[in-house]
Amino acid sequence: MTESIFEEDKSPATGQSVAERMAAEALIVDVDGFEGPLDLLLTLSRTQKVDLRKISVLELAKQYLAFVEQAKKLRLELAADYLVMAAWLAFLKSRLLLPPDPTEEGPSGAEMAAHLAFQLERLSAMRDAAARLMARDRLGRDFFARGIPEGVERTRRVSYSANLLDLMQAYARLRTRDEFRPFVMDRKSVFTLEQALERMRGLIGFAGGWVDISSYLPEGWDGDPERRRSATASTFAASLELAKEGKVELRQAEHYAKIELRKRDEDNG
Amino acid sequence: MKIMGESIVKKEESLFEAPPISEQERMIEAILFASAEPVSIKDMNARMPHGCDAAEALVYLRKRYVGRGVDVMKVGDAWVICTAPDLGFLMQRETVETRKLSRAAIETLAIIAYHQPVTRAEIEEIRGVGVSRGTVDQLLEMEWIRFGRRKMTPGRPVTFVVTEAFLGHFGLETARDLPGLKELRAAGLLENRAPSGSLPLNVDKSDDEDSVEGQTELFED
Amino acid sequence: MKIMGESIVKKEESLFEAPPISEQERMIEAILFASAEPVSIKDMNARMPHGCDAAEALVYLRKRYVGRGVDVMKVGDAWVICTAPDLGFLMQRETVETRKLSRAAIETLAIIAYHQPVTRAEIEEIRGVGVSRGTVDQLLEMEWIRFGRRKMTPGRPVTFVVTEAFLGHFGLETARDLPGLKELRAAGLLENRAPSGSLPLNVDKSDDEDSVEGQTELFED
Repeated sequence: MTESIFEEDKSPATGQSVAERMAAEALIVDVDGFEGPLDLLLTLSRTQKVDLRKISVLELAKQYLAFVEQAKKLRLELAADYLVMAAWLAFLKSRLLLPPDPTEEGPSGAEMAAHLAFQLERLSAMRDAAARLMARDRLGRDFFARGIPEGVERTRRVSYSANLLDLMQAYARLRTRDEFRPFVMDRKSVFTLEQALERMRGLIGFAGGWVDISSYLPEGWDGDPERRRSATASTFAASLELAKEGKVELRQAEHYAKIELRKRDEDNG
Repeated sequence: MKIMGESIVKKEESLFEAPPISEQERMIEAILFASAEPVSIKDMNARMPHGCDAAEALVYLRKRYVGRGVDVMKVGDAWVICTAPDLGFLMQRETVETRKLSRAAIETLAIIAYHQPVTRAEIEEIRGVGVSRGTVDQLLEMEWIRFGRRKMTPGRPVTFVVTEAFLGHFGLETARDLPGLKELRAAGLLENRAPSGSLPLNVDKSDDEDSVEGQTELFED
Repeated sequence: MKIMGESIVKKEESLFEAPPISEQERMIEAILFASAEPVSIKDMNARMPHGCDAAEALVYLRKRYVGRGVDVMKVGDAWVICTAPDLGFLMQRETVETRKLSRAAIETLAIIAYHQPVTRAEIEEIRGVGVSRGTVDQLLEMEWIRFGRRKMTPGRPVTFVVTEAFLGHFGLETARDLPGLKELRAAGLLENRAPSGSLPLNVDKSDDEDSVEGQTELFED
């Protein structure tokens, strides 16, 4: 295909002939078919029909530049990388043709040519390798895996571990927990101030003289010491509250003596 | 028609000679191996070159696999290669995973170790929460605890004690070697933070209301 | 103590004698038949009873299956049974239509296989064109390539290597068995020579400009 393009090149068409347009289309197709400039160079190099190691890079550069010329003549848009390659090859061509300039830096033309030849050979070799690889007997095409695989059933056995430190820490945690246990009222043993107030408001009206406030303790709250303490405390607090309200009077003969309460009459006030 | 058909088959047989039976055996071996489903004799024949006799080849193949790691077995009308029944255990793989004991389990264990013999109710009293059956079962299964004597209290509740295996695991000669509270504190093992989740005591005291005065006896030194 | 420990080990060995090698051969036969994927010697040993030697049993099993309808094949460090390649024609029905790989994908795959570990920039250098993301993604998705170690060059670019699945698909034991590898290496075509005079390639070299001598390390024996 590529060679046909160069056939056209040798007899440049005049005017917009059908043949020319067809050639142009062929060229588009061909460029599309190449995987970049290196691929195109590799294809062009095949026209030399020589071992890639003995390839004439100069000849190849000429061919490539001619190809690009032809494309330009046909007003074909070539991808930028093809043009960059063309510029590079033109540079290489000049280096190969001119005697080496000792002041010039960088690799010589011969070195550059050798590297290009190496790259072409390597690409070609990888192509061949790929073809050989794909031609191998392949799983699912030439040989086949087990059709009814049996999965391995996994069972998990858990082994638990603990060390002495874990054990002691756990115990320490338990034993010290009560020390830090947030205070929680045990409602069963609590006689609240509200309850005491309510009870005493109902009772004070009946008493005339001084009465020991302990006699105001609710029934069933004087047995159990815990309950008795709670009832006593709330009854005392309720008495103070009532005294503050001016409803009762309180008195105590001496320290630790019984506290007595009397209804405060408006007349007495 | 039928007679004619048969004669055609005969003619074909002579034209396309069937592969040797050893080749046919290879073929059905490959077919049975690779098929995703059991394969009938008819299907095998349909897939093999003309003139093959899958049924005959199968006789050879089955003989070859007698006593092997896999069996050629018949499933309905079809044939399949599968693992020899005695090797089923190879298709199972046990993985052992080591995990830390749960907090409930380690606490229960600690209480048993420090207070043995101890009843379930006593454990719950100390932990402040119920002890699940699973936790106790787990410790019993691990052989770190066992049943002790029944308590001579109403209901005669069972007690738990730690085992020799427990002592061995924790490197103790006796449970008495466990450090006391004071030592734990000295060793900085007492956390000075109030642990969370210790609010209401929801303890099932049904089976043992006994007071647990004995519980600190270990620490009195 | 140490002497005691050793004597215990000895005792254990005699207590749990490994099954005879013929039994071990049956076991690996069952294990390999049951698996569509290669199984490593290590996995086999892990599944077999204590004291078994899967590697030794495998020698026998391989002999047994020479010339049969199925082959015992080595893929990387693992083993798998597959049908003999000459019997592929019988299995048309099982053939799974594999997605046709593009030329770019095939070449990229070959370059990775022969040059591994290889960076994207190196692949582009060899092909002379950029490698599209789609190509790499497709090969990754097929699990024929995977990421290898990062190169110890500036930018620490990622590398690609072929997988065991790749080896298995192409019936290769190791990447060393790639066709023509020795010849390519001898011809110096697997070296990544520093590009002199920088041939202009439309390649994104941002991530790795360096020549990398290490690429053939996998194949050095």
